[in-house]
Amino acid sequence: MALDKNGIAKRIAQELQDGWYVNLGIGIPTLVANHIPEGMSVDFQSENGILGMGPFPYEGEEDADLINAGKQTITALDGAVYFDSSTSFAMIRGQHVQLTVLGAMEVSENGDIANWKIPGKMVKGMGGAMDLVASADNIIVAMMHANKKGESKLLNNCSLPLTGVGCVKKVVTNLAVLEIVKDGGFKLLERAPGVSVQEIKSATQGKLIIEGDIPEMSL
Amino acid sequence: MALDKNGIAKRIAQELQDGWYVNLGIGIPTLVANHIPEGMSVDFQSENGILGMGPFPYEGEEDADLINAGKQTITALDGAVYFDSSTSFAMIRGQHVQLTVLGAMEVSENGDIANWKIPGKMVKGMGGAMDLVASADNIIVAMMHANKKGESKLLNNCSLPLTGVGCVKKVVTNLAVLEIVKDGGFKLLERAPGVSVQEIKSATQGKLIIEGDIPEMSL
Amino acid sequence: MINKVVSSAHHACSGIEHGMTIMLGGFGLCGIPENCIAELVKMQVKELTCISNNAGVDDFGLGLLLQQRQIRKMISSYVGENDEFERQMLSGELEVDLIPQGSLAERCRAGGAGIPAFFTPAGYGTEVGEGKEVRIFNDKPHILESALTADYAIVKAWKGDKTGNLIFKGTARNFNPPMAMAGKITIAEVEELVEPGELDPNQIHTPGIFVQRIFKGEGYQKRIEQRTTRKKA
Amino acid sequence: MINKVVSSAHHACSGIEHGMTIMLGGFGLCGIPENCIAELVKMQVKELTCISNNAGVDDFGLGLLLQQRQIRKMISSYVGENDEFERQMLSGELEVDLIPQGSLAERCRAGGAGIPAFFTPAGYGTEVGEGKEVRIFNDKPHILESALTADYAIVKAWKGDKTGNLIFKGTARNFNPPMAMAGKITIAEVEELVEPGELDPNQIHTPGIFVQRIFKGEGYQKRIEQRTTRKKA
Repeated sequence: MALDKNGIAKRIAQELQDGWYVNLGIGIPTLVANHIPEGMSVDFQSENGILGMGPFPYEGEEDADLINAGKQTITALDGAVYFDSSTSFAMIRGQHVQLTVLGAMEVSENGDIANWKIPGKMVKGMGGAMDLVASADNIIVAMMHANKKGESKLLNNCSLPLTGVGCVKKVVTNLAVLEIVKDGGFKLLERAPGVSVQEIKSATQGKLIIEGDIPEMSL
Repeated sequence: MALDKNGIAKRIAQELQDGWYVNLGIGIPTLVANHIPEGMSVDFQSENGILGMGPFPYEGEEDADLINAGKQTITALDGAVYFDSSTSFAMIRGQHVQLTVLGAMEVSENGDIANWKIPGKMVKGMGGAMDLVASADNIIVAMMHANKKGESKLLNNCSLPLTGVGCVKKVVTNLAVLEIVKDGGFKLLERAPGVSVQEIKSATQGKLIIEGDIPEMSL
Repeated sequence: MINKVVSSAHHACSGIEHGMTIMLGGFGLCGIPENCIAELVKMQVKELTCISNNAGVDDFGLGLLLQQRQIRKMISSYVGENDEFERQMLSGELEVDLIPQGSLAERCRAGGAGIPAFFTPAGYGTEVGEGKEVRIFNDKPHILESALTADYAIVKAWKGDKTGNLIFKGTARNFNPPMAMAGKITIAEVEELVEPGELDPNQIHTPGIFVQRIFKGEGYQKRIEQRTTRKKA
Repeated sequence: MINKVVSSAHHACSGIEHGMTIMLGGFGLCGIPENCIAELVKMQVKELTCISNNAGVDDFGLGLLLQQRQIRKMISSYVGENDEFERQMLSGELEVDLIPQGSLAERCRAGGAGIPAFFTPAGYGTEVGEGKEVRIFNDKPHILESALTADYAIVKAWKGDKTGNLIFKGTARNFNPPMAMAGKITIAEVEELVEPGELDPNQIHTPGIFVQRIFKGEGYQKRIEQRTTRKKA
């Protein structure tokens, strides 16, 4: 059975390592924070200027001066620190943030990502996404395998304006975990529980690389 | 009579304006702080990381964590602020410091300055001087008119390795106040008390521009 | 002695004219200079180029200037929360320059720090990089981005002293410090204005050298865009 | 859970090897990592490239490493207070790269901030600018300077918490924050080490993300180079 959004987040959480600094984008990526493995300590950076972001505040304890990059009210954990936007992107651009998880509208088999603009529609802007994808050593895209029209989001080439070039390393969808390999192609690493290789094949427009048996995710 | 070092500093202090942020180099420039006109407030920046530098501490109150760029123990005035070296030079390079006063070994008639290196002698380094002279809109050189061998330090061209190019706007020496004009040349603005134009002429190797009567400094 | 303290937003904003470029601190509605924005509306100053990470919401923040058609051009990274913005942009009344958030912040800092241009990987291979110089460093392509400055930078701080030293609170800091560096004239509105010496010189975020005018703001609304909470267990 | 806290300079410096590039914070003898410098002497690690604004004095600071001939190359802005330095430099034992102080600081920050190169006016037309690309911005020539990074950056802070957040005191801050950003591994020695949450998150100068190892230093001498005082009236 294909994963739901929480399932995708749960699978991505398995990629975390103790002590990592992590930036989570809006949407599915945000849910990753709910699935940090027991005993592991991960520090969340929000690009508007906080490290050590905690959960939402209790009702009545919201502070307008304390928000995340999604403009949501948040809290700060012990050991948190606030900083300005140029310092925040110094962390990101300087590759001090070990993992970036973000959503995408399209990913190509050479790691291009498109997630900020649909021609003809209102353009809201790229926010910090272009800095994040251009800088991070380790980028995981969290998304559904197909768009609302049922079309594959894993493509030979992105059709939408790009956010970044050749930067995505791994994609976790409702159907599969895929690694983008150096010479181009989505190497299938894991299947969602109960999802067949054939289902993934037919849902993927880009070059899919299947080597040997593909295990199911263990969630 | 030619000025002494304190006299040079006193004359330079007349160039200050209320509310200015000022960086004073080592040597004669440091003495300028002793001659701030009554009722004027000037804020001293030291490039190692303080704005609002105060006088030396009272004996026994020295703090090893509070020094100026000359590595001297200092104090901080009310309203002072400490910052790191990159922020300090952001202030300097970004032209937020309104006046830089520094010493020189040579100044040329097109505003070049040499003050950091003598070939064949031990090179100590330029410290912050190259940043200061390259950035400041308003640079005054405080120096003796001649070097210890009696040779003019105001030259057609500097013979020593340069610290900066075309940057000096004004020179105050023991003999005169001179402005460096756009097309090149030391325009004589004022004579030290009792010093004749002829004395200045013979002490100046570079192109000296004398227009009309040259007043004496009023100190 | 020069006095940086002005009595109100009205005096702080004096000199701002039609057609000028204004930087405004804030991220969403967090840490925005509410008093000065209200004053700009009152002044009816038009044809502004506004550099701000976001464009406010329909009835608050920079949205108030958009309502009055005071903005000719927005330079931002994300402008999604504003219907009037969308209408003006689609109709061509409003020019929009979208910049990656990190490049926007760094370009402001660079403008204040006397660095006219720098290389960054952000935007390479995208439309942001079109027409910009590309150079490879460490096997990775980078684009050359230029500094941003403004006629006026308007920032909002938590505490300030009369010499212009500023301290920000929480994530309301955001773009305020880099923009404070980049204004030819920088105006700071603060919640609390104290005497020089009352702020610890170790704890100041923006040194007063970057601030030309300062005043105590009033009636801060501090609107919350996304009120997210959890229930007590 | 990852633990950044180490028990001593000995553990903090583990992994530093012959031939590595090390950044060391401090201005003169102010704000230098005394404990780690002593440990480097003990380790007898050699052929180091040291990036530090100054080179200490004969019997303290980096002068201790010079005495033991542990430094192959110094990258500094000013090295004037050290006879042994002069001897090694004139004899050719020591390679010296002199950099304008502001460019040195900014090159370290750039290294930490992922900016591989930037333009600055400092050094144009001098030997510092020789061989470097020149470009005119705002009618003024600038030279292209590159980022600096280091295998290890070693900094000294006043207070730190166990997540690596640092607070500096007075002018002992200087090069420590930009260098802390630029180390592949950054070691912080602090006078006071506290639990996470004890430092105000608004008041931290160097966020812990830049620091990989931290320990409480001991026996700080804090030597004064130029003791200047005035008499009480």
